[in-house]
Amino acid sequence: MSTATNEGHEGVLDGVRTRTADSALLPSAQPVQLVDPEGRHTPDDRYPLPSGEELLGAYGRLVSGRRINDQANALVRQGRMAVYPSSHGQEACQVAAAVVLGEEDWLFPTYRDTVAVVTRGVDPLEVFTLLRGDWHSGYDPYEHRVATQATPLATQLLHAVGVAHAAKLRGESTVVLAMCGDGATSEGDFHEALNFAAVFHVPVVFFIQNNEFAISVPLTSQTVAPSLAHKAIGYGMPGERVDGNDLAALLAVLGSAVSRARDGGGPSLVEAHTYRMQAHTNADDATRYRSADDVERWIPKDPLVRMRTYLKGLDLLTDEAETELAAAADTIASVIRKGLNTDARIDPAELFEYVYAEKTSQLREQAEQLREELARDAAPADPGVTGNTTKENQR
Amino acid sequence: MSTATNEGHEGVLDGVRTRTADSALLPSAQPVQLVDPEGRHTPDDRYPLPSGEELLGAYGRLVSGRRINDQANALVRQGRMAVYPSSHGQEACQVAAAVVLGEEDWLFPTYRDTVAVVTRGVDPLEVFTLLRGDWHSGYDPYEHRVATQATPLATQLLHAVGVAHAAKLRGESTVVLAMCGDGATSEGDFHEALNFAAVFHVPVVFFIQNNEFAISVPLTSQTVAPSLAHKAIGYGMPGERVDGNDLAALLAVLGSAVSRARDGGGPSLVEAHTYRMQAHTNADDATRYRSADDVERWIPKDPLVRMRTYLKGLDLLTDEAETELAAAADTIASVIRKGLNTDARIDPAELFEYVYAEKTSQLREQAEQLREELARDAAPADPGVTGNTTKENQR
Amino acid sequence: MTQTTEAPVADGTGQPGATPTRTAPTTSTFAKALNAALADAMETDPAVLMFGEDVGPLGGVFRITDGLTARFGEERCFDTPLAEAGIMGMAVGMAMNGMRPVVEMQFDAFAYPAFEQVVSHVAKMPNRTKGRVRLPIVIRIPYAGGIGGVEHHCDSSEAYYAHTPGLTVLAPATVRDAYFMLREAIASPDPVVFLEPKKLYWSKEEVDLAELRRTFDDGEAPRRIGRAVVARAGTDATLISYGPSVPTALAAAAAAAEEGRSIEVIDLRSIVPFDDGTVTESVRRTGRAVVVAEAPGFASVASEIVARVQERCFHSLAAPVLRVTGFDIPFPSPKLEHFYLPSVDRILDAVDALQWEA
Amino acid sequence: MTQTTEAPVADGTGQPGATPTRTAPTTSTFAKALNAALADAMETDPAVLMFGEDVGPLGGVFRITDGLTARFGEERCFDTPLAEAGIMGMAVGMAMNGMRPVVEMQFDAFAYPAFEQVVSHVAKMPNRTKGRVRLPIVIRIPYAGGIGGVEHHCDSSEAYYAHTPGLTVLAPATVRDAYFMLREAIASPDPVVFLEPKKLYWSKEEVDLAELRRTFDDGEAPRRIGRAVVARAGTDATLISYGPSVPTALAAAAAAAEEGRSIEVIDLRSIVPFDDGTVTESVRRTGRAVVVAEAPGFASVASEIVARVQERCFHSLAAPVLRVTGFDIPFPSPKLEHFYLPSVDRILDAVDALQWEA
Ligand SMILES: Cc1ncc(C[n+]2csc(CCOP(=O)(O)OP(=O)(O)O)c2C)c(N)n1
Ligand SMILES: Cc1ncc(C[n+]2csc(CCOP(=O)(O)OP(=O)(O)O)c2C)c(N)n1
Ligand SMILES: [Mg+2]
Ligand SMILES: [Mg+2]
Repeated sequence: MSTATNEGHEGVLDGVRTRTADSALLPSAQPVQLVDPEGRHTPDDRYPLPSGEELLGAYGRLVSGRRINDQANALVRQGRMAVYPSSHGQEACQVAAAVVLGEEDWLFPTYRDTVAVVTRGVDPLEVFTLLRGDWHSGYDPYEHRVATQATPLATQLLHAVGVAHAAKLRGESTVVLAMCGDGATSEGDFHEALNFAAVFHVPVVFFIQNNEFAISVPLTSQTVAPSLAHKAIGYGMPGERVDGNDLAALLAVLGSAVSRARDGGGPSLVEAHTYRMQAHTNADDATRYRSADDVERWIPKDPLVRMRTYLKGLDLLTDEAETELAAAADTIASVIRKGLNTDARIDPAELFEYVYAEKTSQLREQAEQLREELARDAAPADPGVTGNTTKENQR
Repeated sequence: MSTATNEGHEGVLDGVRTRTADSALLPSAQPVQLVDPEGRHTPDDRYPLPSGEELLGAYGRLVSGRRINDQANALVRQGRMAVYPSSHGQEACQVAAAVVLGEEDWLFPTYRDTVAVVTRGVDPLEVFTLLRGDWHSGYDPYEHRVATQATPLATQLLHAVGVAHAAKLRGESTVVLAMCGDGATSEGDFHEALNFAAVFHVPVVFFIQNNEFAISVPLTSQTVAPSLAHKAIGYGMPGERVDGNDLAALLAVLGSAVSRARDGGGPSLVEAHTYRMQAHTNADDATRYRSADDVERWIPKDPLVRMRTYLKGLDLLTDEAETELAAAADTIASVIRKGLNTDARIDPAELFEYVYAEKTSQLREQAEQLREELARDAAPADPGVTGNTTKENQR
Repeated sequence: MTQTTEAPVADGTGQPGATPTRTAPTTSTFAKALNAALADAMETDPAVLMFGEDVGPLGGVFRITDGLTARFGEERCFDTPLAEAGIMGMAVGMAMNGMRPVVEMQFDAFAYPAFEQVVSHVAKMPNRTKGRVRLPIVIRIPYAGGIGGVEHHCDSSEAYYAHTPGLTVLAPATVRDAYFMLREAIASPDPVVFLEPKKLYWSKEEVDLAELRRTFDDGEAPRRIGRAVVARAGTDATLISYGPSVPTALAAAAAAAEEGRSIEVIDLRSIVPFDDGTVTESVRRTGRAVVVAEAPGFASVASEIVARVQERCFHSLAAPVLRVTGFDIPFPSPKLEHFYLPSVDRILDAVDALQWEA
Repeated sequence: MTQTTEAPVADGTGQPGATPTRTAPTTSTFAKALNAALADAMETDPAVLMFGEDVGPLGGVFRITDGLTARFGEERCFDTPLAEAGIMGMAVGMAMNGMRPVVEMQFDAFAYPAFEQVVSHVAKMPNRTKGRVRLPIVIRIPYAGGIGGVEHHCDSSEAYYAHTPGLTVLAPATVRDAYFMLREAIASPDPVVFLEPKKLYWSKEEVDLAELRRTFDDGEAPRRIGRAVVARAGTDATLISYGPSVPTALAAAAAAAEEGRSIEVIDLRSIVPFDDGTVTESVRRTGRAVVVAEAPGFASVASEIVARVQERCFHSLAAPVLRVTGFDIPFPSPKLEHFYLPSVDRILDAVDALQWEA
């Protein structure tokens, strides 16, 4: 098997490990930051600042991303959507995760990563198929190389490894970026995915959005490790930490991890320090487990404000550009709003269509049973009764 | 929740981690060794050499342990036992794991850790109940505080955490030592166990016997980490590496880990570098995946020879003492031999006895069915036919 | 044969001799009854612990553990890291060492990561050790559909557990049973998979929780593990059901009554052990049976019930035992679940198919 | 109705027109047939990969993958780290990205760590994505008892998979079926749980593996997924069985024949999809049926078969459909397993109980 030979690391069998090699895999003492909350460039030797153009482009996505979160929340309040796990406050992570990838690459998002999925190009209405309750997933994963938004935590990280492994075996240059939350790092699948990726030396960037909560459970109950990025060395891959509200740093760090993977450098782990500004979903009551003060402390670190200040300060972001970006965000929001105000037609016959490539005889019988029931319900028993009547009032 | 506050570690939320703290959790560059393969003391600042008395006592266990492995192999060859996963070459690990524990402590062994189990005091014949096929486990785990020998890999590590957690909640000073192999570290349960232990700051020593193989799979296909002990930092616990064929070093390192745990210092991970000298079990054919040369390279590192040379060199081990140890080992071997030469009575009615504390009505019916079948088989249909006759020749 | 036809009020309430000054029954939800059962068990026995994901300060995503951390401290009711095998495996160790852990799997499908621990240890350890190690663990699982939940939040997973020897598998359908059965589960020496029909969490009954507690603590509550109950008496056919499907079965029986058919409804409550007595007695009497359950029908608990009933009541049966179950498809998305779930209509269709003319 | 009563030699061998110079059939074991099926599939389709624990240089603990790494290279047949969820999850990703992974779970009980991946993804991903993502994965599981294996090495786990919509579940019982069914499984667009009865690995048949290959590659092998086969024709009662229990059922039928009873034996081969046609036709004809399977009976595949048969053949049945299954206990230790496993005697007892006087 083509297992990894990690440069700078001798085989463990010899029992000769040097601290130098260790430090190459350990994350930096401080999360990488390139633009501070006041919008000032804070240089870092290892990571050049992305170009103004890049930053401006990504900032535009940030504005739309925030707008998508706001619009989705509004639709939930209006009852047009059942539930929405918002990434409000984490949009820099969302945007960076999508824009560092090329077309041939794959993105593996979670339920919270709608903004990343849309930023990658997936039609937002197709994304909301899930959350409005129409079907489990609404977009074609192959169209933009975006996997379904994973619900069972950390399971998707292994799928990402498999996609990367298949691509590597075929000699393709595909890189896979796989996202998960801080809570998901506790699952066994997280461990197995990182280990498989390292042993098979496949091009996967594991991207943890550490937003300090797993529903109500704070990071301190999730781990007592120095950082989540410190887990990487246990798999023989480098770990890095980044300010998760700093779009510039995220683009630099994730971009470099993607390049490394593409160049045959193998997998790596990136932990972004960010914060879940809203409740887990609208169904959650965050006041039960954290104070308003906790949340407020993060307001000044907002990723949009910071990048805007920086870009404005350098005159990279003009007033007209801002107006344009706002208009673009408005357009997305209105497309979403309109799309969700019309009910999609859902055919119950589809329930049986995709379970197997070809329906089993059992499913043919069951589909037929449902078809008959619906036909009977549709045929009014007496002229006055139509539609979704119950059997009782039919007879 | 009483989550751990790891001394020398600030909360990760502040994003302030120092390299000093990291190095406290990382293992030493070389595995700890106190007596080298030539039987010479190789001092280590951090770990004082155990006393001559301690070493001598443990050496005696080593001699018996080797003998148990040999005897079990012989019994398998003779068909008295179905299968035996030998710890030949790993006896120093086995003995150390058992003797560093106090009576109030718990040991969690695997299928390979028979010698550790017996060293802890469990009747060898009760241990072999499993391998001779009589019942799944033959000893009372509460008698010597030794859990059943675990087969599903890494699952037992979580049980160990639970036992320690319960003890801690009751304010008891119990320490739990949980064993696993190098292969088992790849399982999700390994990850979850270490994390739970660290977060709940419970007194568990995780002890990996890295014998370089998981059946046929070498360590290099299992991980590309600098060492298995490097996984510890990802959970915020210290990791240590030790020469797994050096009884003195094992006693020192495991002893210190146990003390640390008992003193409220929380869990730690110890990796012992050793080698599986024989096939996985007698059913395995090791020539398919490793050469005789590979194995031979480890012969000079034999844990018995080394400790014997050391003790002899210091006149701690006299010829009489050696004779006595050999006699003691003979006694154990003969007890085992004799015990396995008589078939234990196994009552099939027991199949239904322990599934629930009280048999369900379903199990009562099924037990009755079997009882009737056996009664009928036992009652000869015609005077000439007795015993285990089939229905066909009964009628 | 086990006959358990206790009247709904027979749990020590309304008995002669009860103190006349007792406060009138109040209303409780299913969720509140579970919460009270946990609190009462924790108060009664210091070995009872509650842990899982978000069960601490939040009180669980369904609030079943609401207030327990505040009341009993964070050592008795606490959040764990997010890992279900971890939760289950730690529970095994705790139970080995004198505790009676109650764990919550946040949703049915999120119990699957713990499957190896459940099947290979929770279910087998007592047998493995010839009863020396007992594992008094309760695995609480908010389960099944009918709440418009998205994928992975609505699985009916009882068959996986019911097929695994060593587990007790319970599914209450009433507020009163929710209380008594959870208490009984926690008191059981065996591991119990306790299935809480999510859609019933907000259902209400007139019950006085304090009175239920007294009844249980005084040992006056009839045993429910292994005991089905006739939830509605009838003579023409028997509906056999449990958990989330019981209210649907009762509604179907009520609808059938309007058409002049007298349908008996059995609420199994206990899937394992199974109460053959109550079921067999009823079907032998009515001669017709339909099993109603939400899980996909193939190789399910419903299949087992059909198999047992026809084995034991063959000569009393006027028609085959039919099933109304979920289809053999993954649980549908919220807007489609009503096509999937057993409905009153579908049950009445099945009853109609019981060859009444034959 | 699907009728599949092909004679045992009907797979293109011994047909008129076959080249007379063909070499005579040779003997092959079940294990060797599986090995050949893997090799032939890998040769035919470069997307077919084989991975798992010890399947590389060792060739698997049962040697089913013997020689594959040497022949196809370590990129096509390889060892993974020791983690079953990892193996399964990686297989999902590989299948998403154009591969046809075949994975080996070393023993039945060691597939449980992968349960979440199997139930929540392998089984559901195609439905989740409306068929856009198909997962042509084969999960090979050496399974069931009869080999004197210790705990965790003998579970009959088919019910867990058969109850999970989206999975195809197969269990061959003959050398010929082992070959054809594994080829068919690998070629299937759907995920297949492929159960290999361990105790049959060393069973032998006269077959020419090269000929089987030609037959399969030429598309001449009749489809086996969803098709049961009448393994022995009879008129008085039907034994319905699959996998490891088929030889036992056949032995029982042979013994019964000596007593003058003509017993039909159905080898299901495919548990999901289920061949209602073949089973129903037989039982309607014989009027009596016994289901034989090794797994604990409660909520099992055997329960399902009983339920289906009585639903579909009610008026043809002279007696209830009976089951001979494992007891509802954990699989016993080696010296006790023969008390647990369905035996010829136990099957004959069940046949005797089919109310022949009534
Ligand atoms: C295996 C599994 N267990 C439990 C859940 C229920 N659950 C959904 S989200 C969540 C918290 C996840 O936290 P984190 O990984 O930090 O991601 P975040 O929601 O903060 O983005 C939980 C427990 C799940 N989806 N999957
Ligand atoms: C969950 C699980 N998967 C697979 C196996 C089969 N198996 C038994 S031992 C073994 C190798 C274990 O290697 P390691 O952990 O290094 O321990 P060692 O045998 O070397 O002591 C395997 C794969 C198992 N017992 N449990
Ligand atoms: Mg989080
Ligand atoms: Mg090993």
